[in-house]
Amino acid sequence: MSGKSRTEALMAPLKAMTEARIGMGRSGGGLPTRASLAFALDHARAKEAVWSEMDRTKLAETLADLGPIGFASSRVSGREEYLTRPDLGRLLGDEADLPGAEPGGLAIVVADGLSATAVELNAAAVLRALVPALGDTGLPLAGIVLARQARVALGDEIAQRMGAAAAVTLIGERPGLSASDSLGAYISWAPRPGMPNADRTCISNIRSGGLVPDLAAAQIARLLKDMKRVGASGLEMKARLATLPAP
Amino acid sequence: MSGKSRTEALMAPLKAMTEARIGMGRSGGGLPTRASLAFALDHARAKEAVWSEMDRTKLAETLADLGPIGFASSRVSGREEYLTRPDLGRLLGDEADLPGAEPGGLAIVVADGLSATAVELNAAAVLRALVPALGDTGLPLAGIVLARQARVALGDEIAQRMGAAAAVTLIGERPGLSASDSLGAYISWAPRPGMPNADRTCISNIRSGGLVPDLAAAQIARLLKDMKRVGASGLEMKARLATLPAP
Amino acid sequence: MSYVTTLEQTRFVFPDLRTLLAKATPLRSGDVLAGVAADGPVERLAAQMALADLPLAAFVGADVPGVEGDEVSELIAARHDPAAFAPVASLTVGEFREWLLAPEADAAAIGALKWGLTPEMVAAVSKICRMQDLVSIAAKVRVLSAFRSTIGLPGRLATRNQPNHPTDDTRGIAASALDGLLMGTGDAVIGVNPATDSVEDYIRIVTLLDDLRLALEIPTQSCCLGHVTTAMAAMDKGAPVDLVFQSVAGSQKANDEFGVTLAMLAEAQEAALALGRGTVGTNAMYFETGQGSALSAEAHYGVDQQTMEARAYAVAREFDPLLVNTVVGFIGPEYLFNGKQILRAGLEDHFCGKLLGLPMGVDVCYTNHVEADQDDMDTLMITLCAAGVNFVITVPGSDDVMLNYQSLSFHDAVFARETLGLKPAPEFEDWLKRIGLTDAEGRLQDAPPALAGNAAVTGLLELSA
Amino acid sequence: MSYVTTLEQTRFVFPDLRTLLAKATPLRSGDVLAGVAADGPVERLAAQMALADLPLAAFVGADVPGVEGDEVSELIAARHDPAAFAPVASLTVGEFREWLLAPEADAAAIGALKWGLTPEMVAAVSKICRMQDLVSIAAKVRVLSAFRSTIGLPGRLATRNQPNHPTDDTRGIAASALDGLLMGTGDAVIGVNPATDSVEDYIRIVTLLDDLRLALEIPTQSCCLGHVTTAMAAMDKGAPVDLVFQSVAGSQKANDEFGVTLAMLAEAQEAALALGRGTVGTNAMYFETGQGSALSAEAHYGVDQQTMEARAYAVAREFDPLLVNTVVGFIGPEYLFNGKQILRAGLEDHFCGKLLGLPMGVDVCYTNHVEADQDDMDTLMITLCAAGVNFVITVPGSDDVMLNYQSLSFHDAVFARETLGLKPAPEFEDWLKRIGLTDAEGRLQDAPPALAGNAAVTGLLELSA
Ligand code: B12
Ligand code: B12
Repeated sequence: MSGKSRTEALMAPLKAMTEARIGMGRSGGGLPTRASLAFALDHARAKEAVWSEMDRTKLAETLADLGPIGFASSRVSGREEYLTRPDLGRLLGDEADLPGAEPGGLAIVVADGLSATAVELNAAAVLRALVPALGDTGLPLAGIVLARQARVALGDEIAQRMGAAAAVTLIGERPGLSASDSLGAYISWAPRPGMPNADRTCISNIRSGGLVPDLAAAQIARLLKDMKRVGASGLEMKARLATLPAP
Repeated sequence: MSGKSRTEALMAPLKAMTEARIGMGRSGGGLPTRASLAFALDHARAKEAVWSEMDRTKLAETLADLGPIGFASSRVSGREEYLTRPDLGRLLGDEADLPGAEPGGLAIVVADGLSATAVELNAAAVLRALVPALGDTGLPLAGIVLARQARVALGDEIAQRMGAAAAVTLIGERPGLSASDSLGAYISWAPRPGMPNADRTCISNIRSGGLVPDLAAAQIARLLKDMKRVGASGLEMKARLATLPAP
Repeated sequence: MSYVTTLEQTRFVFPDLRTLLAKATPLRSGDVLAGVAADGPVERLAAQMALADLPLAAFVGADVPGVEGDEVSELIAARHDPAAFAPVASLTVGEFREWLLAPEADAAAIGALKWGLTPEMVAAVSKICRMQDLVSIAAKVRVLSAFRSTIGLPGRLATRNQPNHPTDDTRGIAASALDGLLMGTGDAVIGVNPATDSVEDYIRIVTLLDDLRLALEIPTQSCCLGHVTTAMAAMDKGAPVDLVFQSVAGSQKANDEFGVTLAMLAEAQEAALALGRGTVGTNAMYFETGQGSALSAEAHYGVDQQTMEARAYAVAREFDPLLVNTVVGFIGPEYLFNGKQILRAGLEDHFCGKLLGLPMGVDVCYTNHVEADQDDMDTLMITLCAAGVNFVITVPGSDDVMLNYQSLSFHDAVFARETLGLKPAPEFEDWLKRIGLTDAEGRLQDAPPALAGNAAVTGLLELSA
Repeated sequence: MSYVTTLEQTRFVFPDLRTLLAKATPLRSGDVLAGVAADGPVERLAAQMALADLPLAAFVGADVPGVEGDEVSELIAARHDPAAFAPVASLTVGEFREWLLAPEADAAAIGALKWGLTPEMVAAVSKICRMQDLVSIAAKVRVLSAFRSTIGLPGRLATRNQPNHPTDDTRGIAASALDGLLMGTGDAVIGVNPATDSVEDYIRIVTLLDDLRLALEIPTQSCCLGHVTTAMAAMDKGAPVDLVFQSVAGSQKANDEFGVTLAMLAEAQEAALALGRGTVGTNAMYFETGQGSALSAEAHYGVDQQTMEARAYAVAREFDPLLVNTVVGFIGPEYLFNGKQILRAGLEDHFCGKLLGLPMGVDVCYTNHVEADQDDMDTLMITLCAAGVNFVITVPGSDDVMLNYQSLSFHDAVFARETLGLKPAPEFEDWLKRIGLTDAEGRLQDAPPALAGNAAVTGLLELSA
């Protein structure tokens, strides 16, 4: 099938409705050459994002005015190990330098996860909107910890060490082909090592082309308020909220 | 197809005629389970042979009474590099310890190649038969060099450094599924780095189940005599011999 | 009881069935992560040899995970049918492989074993199969299922049209679904993974898909892949639910993590059947699985990930599904390290599912943190087609913009039809011809004017026709 | 002339065609060893994009290796037919890929390009093809050749029966050949690689194979894969030579290493044709090739190994061969590192050979020092069958006991026939049925009594019947 076609005419205006790769045209069952090579390039870029390194010094400077900054790493020694040993990525390494704080506050953990690019592009924007909104939640900021080679669960161990009542872990989600800068936010009440995912609450796809940072921050703040109110996160929070009258 | 069949009856007596895996039976297009797993085990063993290490100390002791022993390595740093960098496997490394000798003799190089197992099982037997036969060739033994991470061409550089007139390189051939102990003998007149394969002469498949070591040694000795006579090895030797009357 | 193989003076001892199965599994990162993998190829082969010599009957009544009160284990034990098992009851695992390969084991003979086989038996035999065996045996099996189209007929391959969108935008979903229809996909299901999980969104999504189906009179079914409880709530409110979806795993604890029990699934199936929306059949469930999910939930009990996967199929077959697929490369390198491991796992899953009597499909897919690429997926798809896979997943241009992974493209369906010669489900094939999307030989054509100008379609997309 | 792609502010410059082709090649160890590979995936893609935009016409008259007086380059230039090239003369490499994929490019249209295409053109387009493209395009091409059987018909797969023996023992060879015949292989050729290279041994081997053929009236051809000069000497002495074999490579210097020139091949072809031994056709040559052989001989001139391989096909097609096959995984990891690289190279070689009009087969194989296994070979075979490969090599139990490598087994031919549904060459198919080795549906049967008791066979094997 070559030349402009009814299919192309029909699909052209629909392309604006989604980031999905629709209306690409075809030759037999093959993609057009340009699209096929562009896809391969996107794949190469997404793979690079997985191997990107978080610039903790720079990030610490950028966030310094928001609160005390700490540093941590998981027990993973390198990126290759990170990919195959999620168990080690969940365990706190020895050289953690965590901010001291009054118990009962909120620990924010900024973690590279599977895309340091996502952290670089979106973490600061989320935090600039979130930290000012914390007053409303009744949770003082215990500190912001920049964590390397981290899995989601690492945030909860860090928060517990800091004596925090709640944890927000902003983590680079696995990079997609079209967007490698998606940040996930995993929020937990009474954070502790070994807690199940069922006890966490998740907001996903935070990036300029997805859930924009300001909106994400607002959602996180709202969730923290709810968690504080019912004393739980995750499915338990949902269940308890369902039994309460609207606030 | 199950149960004893005419095919099996016909093939059974033929199995003695070859090491090849004939008359194995089948289920549809699949091998019988035992044969299939035995095949996989042979594969695992053959792969191990590739990674086997030559015990140079032991070999040096075994061969000590035959002549002066030397040691050499190629520029390859490890087995993984050996497999992908044949170019480095052909170059002499720095720490060579070559026996000093009068020029014009025969250098014997025992090289691990792709199977140290082959060297371990067959090199000594070949040399025990070959060295005594050298008198006949008019080529005094300049020494025996045990070479690690070596390709065929390394033997020629070693021999040139030793001022040898001829080189015999005994080298582990790539392991087969049924035999991982095949030794190859590559013989060259006026050995020098960069000489083409066309100038070498090859005897292959030296092992107890193939060309037995004694016969191989006799062939090598005969070839050395011919080479000395015509002053060439490889295709050139063949060509020159063809113009000469039988000795 | 322990199992022993002696290879050249070395004795390899495997203390129990669980260990034997795990050590006999072809190398994959998840089993290494779990600490249950063999210590190199020779120990693996020793385990495979011991496994090959094990009577199949050893699995009857054996509780491999050995966990008190696991409802999946109980289901497996309860469903085992000695009469169906009889034809192979005297065989070892190795002989069972040969039995399956022999020409006498045709579709009927293998199909009759369904309730005689347990997940552990089929996992065991798959471990000692070469890729080719996994293909040739699976290719003989026929599992048919039907709702508005018939899936699993010989020489046919159905496709799921998966029009996901990062925010579940109605027009975004419709645009992707239409793209897929124009490429001839969607005969297995038009199915959306929701980004959101509210009942309202669920209802909006199934309604949208149903409207599209009705507008174009497509003989297929739709599905929103939300949680089973959401689906039930939506059915309660009268939503047009064709297929009820759920992710399932191989132990009760792993299913807990998914928030699901067997009782819930039974209730959901009953509710779906009560709607009576199928026309040519009554298979109303859709399940997804994938190696690694039990381990990820720490609910694997030292059992290897492929055996756990086969156990998930025992859950699925209880509910007469229309579709079951493994999402084989979805999670990442911690479970399947590279293209080679994904390839092997995809074929194993398909093989095990088929032997257990499931209408098995595969999501041929990978993520960007794994060592795999489009070439690997092409190879996996071609190999699965040779093995007679019932259906595959297809998305626009291979890129799922919501779940951040790469599956097959709608384009790949065209390849399967025109190069591999596989036809769609017969009802859908007729529809494609009728509407003019394919010619008499089944070759894909340019969008027919009727479709391009269809008012319902342009309405859904809020376009001026 | 240099070639440039700019990707996000980075300019990638490729100084000449040779560099552009090399950098555009999918990763393989041989190109890394040669120092010509791209510096990572992004540079590779930049090269592929520049290559995709290059007019095909840029290859006309371009001497890629740039070596004065190379007879392979001269042959390529001399054979280029502008009339045959006309249909695609205005396309870029990327557009040529699309042209090939489009349904209008059917067997006739692609076949007509044969002498219009140069090896560098087909190598170029293969580099920007996905695995699937390599399959779907090749599957459309038909190249027929014939001697006593007809190779390359649609829906068919021929096999070489390769009964090698470490010392060329007559009974050992006969025993293996018979094993292969009982499994239904040998319609492409019964062909022995000699361990020895004397004329006497050559004559002994071809005589033995001819005796077997005559005794059983097999409609096939035999071959001893000795050096072409040995074959000519044997023909001189009246030996029953069906096919003349030679290994060939993509530059004159590399062919020098094999001890062969174009003139020698022409002479050999003439001598073989003069014998007039073919019954249904006159294709009397058999060539083997393989990525890496030019580099191994340091005769690659900085050209990537896949382009050098395609150039070897230009040598082969000059002599109307019955069979050409790449021995794709034969040498080892220095050229193709693992199963994935072997898989890709096998499909590229098949694709390039077919586009250049060759009756292309593949030796699906690997060595024990490479990262590959039987699963990889199963996958490669299945993928090649989808691509319509003309023939494959088969040996007893996958183990070549002379050349120390693993090829396909005779068993795999049964799989190809019974699972993939591919028939042998028609003359051979008839023979198999007639003699009772297959039933009416082509399923392999137990050895027929007639064959088991055949006096000539038992004689050859020195058995008492
Ligand atoms: C990979 C993945 C999974 C894997 C996780 C296993 C693993 N080893 O990675 C599997 C397949 C098991 C999975 C399961 C589920 N997932 Co999920 N998953 C993802 C995905 C695609 C990527 C996550 C990621 O990159 N994490 C970053 C890395 C660095 O973190 P990690 O520590 O390695 O991984 C942990 C988290 O990913 C977490 N996790 C994964 N999914 C979910 C879901 C919830 C609600 C929570 C709290 C945590 C969680 O579990 C992992 C192991 O601890 C996201 C989509 C996205 N774009 O992010 C959806 C996503 C997070 N998952 C989602 C859902 C709904 C689920 C399920 C509830 C599906 C179901 N109906 O059964 C289950 C939850 C099971 C559970 N309770 O653990 C939704 C969450 C929506 C929301 N806002 O709540 C997302 C956003 C996708 C979507 N839109 O559907 N998931
Ligand atoms: C691999 C191989 C090749 C590869 C070598 C490339 C490579 N990079 O490895 C290729 C495919 C190019 C090849 C070509 C030929 N080979 Co060769 N090859 C082998 C094989 C299977 C394994 C060799 C091995 O393991 N070497 C050990 C490793 C550690 O050494 P290496 O330094 O890495 O490799 C060098 C040698 O293998 C050498 N080599 C390879 N073949 C030959 C042949 C001769 C005559 C010589 C002198 C050297 C030689 O070249 C390599 C690079 O320098 C052997 C069979 C066997 N079981 O050994 C046959 C074998 C050695 N080859 C043989 C032959 C006949 C040839 C050819 C002449 C075939 C032909 N008719 O064109 C050409 C020679 C080309 C040349 N002059 O270089 C015969 C030799 C018979 C004899 N006694 O003379 C053997 C024994 C196989 C056989 N029975 O047919 N070969």
